[in-house]
Amino acid sequence: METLDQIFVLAKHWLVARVPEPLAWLATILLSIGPLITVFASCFAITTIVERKALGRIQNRFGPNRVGPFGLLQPLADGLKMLIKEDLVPAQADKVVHLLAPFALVVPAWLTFSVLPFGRNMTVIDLDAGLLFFFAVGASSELAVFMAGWSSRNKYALMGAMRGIAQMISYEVPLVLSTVAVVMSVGSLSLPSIVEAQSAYVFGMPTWHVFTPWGLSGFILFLIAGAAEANRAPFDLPEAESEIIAGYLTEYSGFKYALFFMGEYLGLFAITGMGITLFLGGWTAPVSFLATTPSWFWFFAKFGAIIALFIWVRGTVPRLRMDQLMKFAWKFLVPLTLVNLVVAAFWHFSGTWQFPGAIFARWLLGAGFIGGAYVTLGRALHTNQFPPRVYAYAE
Amino acid sequence: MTPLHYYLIFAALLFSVGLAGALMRRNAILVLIGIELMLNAANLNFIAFWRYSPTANELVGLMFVLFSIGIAAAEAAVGLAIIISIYRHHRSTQLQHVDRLKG
Amino acid sequence: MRMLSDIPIAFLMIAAVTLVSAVCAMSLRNLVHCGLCLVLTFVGLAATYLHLSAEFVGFAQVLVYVGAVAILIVFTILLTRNAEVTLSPVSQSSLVGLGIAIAVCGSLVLPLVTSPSLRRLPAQSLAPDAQVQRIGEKLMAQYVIPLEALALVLTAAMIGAVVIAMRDDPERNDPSPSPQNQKDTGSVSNSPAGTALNSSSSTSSSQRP
Amino acid sequence: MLGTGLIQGLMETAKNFVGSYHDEARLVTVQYPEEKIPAKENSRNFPFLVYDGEDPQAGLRCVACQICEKECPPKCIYIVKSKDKKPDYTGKAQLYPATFDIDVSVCMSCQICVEVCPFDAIKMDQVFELSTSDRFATLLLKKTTLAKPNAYFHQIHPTDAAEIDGRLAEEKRKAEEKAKAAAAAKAAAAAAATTGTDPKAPPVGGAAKSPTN
Repeated sequence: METLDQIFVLAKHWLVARVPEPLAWLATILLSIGPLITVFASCFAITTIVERKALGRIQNRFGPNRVGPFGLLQPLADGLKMLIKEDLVPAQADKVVHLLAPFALVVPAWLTFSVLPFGRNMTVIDLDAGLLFFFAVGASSELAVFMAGWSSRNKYALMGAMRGIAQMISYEVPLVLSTVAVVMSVGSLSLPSIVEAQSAYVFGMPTWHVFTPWGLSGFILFLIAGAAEANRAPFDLPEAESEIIAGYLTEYSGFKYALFFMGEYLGLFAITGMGITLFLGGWTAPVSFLATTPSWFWFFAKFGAIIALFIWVRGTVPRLRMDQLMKFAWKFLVPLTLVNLVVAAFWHFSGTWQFPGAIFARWLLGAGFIGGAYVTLGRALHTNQFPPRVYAYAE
Repeated sequence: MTPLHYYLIFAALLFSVGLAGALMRRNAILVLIGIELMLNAANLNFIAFWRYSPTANELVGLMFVLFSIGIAAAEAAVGLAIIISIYRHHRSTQLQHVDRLKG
Repeated sequence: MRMLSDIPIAFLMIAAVTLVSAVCAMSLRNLVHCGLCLVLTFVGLAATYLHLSAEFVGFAQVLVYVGAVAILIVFTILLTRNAEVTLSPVSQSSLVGLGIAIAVCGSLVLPLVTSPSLRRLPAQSLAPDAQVQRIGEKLMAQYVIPLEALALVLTAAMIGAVVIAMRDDPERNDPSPSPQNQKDTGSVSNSPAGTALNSSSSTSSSQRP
Repeated sequence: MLGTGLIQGLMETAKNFVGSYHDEARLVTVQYPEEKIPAKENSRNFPFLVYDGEDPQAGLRCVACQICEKECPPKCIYIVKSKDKKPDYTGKAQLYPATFDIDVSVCMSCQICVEVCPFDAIKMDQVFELSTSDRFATLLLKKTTLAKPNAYFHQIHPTDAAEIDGRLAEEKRKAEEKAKAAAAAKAAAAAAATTGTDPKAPPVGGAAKSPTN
């Protein structure tokens, strides 16, 4: 079983041994980047088709089933179409910045994958400050959005870029704060050590962070803020078709549009990967007797589950208006993540309670505190709504 | 290992580019960009000296740079806010226009 | 002659890229291009920090500067309608500035190159372990007072920036339009996004002659 | 409380998603080229000419009266009368169109030609798959392609077809009756001429009740 778990690591070492000595360092780099790019590019292709079929099924229709059996070759067709389509650049556009914008979005998106632990010692770069690297690289996507919006010299593009940046900045705060709770309880920024901290089993049950009160709410907050960061589902206002054509993507077509499209999905994959590593125990198996099964399998199983959740939410929740978006971030998510931090601190320091019902007492207190904050903040979110409408002439 | 004075020369050059920009350009935002460059050049010096100092484990230089980055961010935010309010009042960010008005 | 592997290629490349983009940030005509070159400079500096094995500072630099300060600068460029204003050529008085800058540069670089002391300093071969754990402990133990002071400064700066840049709504607080607003011919619309909107649409250069 | 609405929504879409797999009734899509929805009876696309009997050209009901050509708003019908005549369903010799073209790219299927046609010769068809590769040639439907049997007419517009057939049959019967009466009157007159050979003898009341005009 051990070899199956380490199959990729052994394969890589075997291949690197084949390469003549002076080029060995190049081989190791390529052999870790190559599979990463192929795996996540195919994940991108699979997710596009799975998403369209699932959304179809949610809306009582089939979803693409023309290209290939059951429509499985649809991503190939989309990719080909994107390559063949004419790449229009508006005359007034700032050519250089217009060209650089998609690469400024895709390159950081790829960089964020280099830190995620996909399996037991299957992390491309085991950075000591891995989490900080993830957010540092993630923060540069706002710049790419601005470059795209401003350089296409189009009012809708600029409006979309402004909205996109405002949304990304205001949702980055809860995203980072919800991870601070994990860093506080684990005590390290390095992602493999965070996964290590969650790999113990207490009579069969894994000690994932999601099974603690602050972990559960932190995970939900992380996914919500992550969805907003990746312009997904209810927060896809910046490139909402019905609102402002395609926001900052208005003046892009052909390959550059495909790059943007891929950049967004890669952002979503990065957020999902980070959510799994921080809260769902990375590559650890859900039950103790399954611990011998390959670790990377569990990473991608959880990965599929969370992507399904994102697709499910996308099929259900209508798009948020700009002011609702901002109010939700600053008046609800940020205070709730701060409360979450407090509960994480309480959980950490109450770890030494020894009396019999300690675990339930801690759980009760933690969950009660977060639940109370959730309800009051939720109610506060809706108090200054519009006054109840009075119909003068209604009987 | 690259000797220390390579970094110092690089920081000095960066500092003088920032200083030249701040002195030569008329636009308030460019002056602020120049100041940012000077600040970063100073940070680079700190890290270079920290890296080559015998007592590197004290992390003194590193700490200084962390605080300096924090302060620089605050300074940039306030500086840009001032520029916006100057613009709103004087309708232009050209520095020579600003000092002529008594406002 | 110095051996090929002795010349620090990586460092020279990073330094070259950073310096070129710094000069561009200072000299380009289109202000938004200046902002983007500034971002490249920040990334180059972060690469230098990584080269100096100060990982934490390198990532903090990218997060703070590329993630936040650059966006602030670019937003300010848009809000003050400088997006498509082509800047004036170098005037006479600024050559004096250049002179001063060159003098300062000379005064910095000359002692560096000539002073014998630097060459004697033995290069610290092994990288000091700037573990995040140790940085955290030091921040919380030895530098806790500066940390709290920094927190206060950041909060004050945030509130200050908002207060300075906040637009005082003439309709809301004092119904009588203040003199400053009457003088305005094209009254700038309220929301910053609106201003940015006008900036991209208004082709006129800055209203001053 | 905040979030309960979201949960209900998620449950609803989950029910849809799971339901779509086990009972097919939920899925409303018709896979167009393979399955087709039967056209509604009153749906119409472009006109076609109805003919009775087997021979499309001989049985054409159209008598080239050109009313539809004049009435057609976008002027997409083009008729050239024939020189000779052919008997129509009542046996009366009528003209027939030598050429009868409808430019389908111009026709807006407004059905005015059907309303004004006194002979129920032109009806609206339900065929909509008329896309062609070239722009002009095949979009001008000739008389040969336009002519379709009455049986087809029954198939697509059953009620109209039945009502029209009833009317035509009834007219045909009346016409035959009139023809029979005329033939009988002619036979009686011929008989009277052969018996008395006196030109003045008025026809005896025994003639059939021939209509006055």
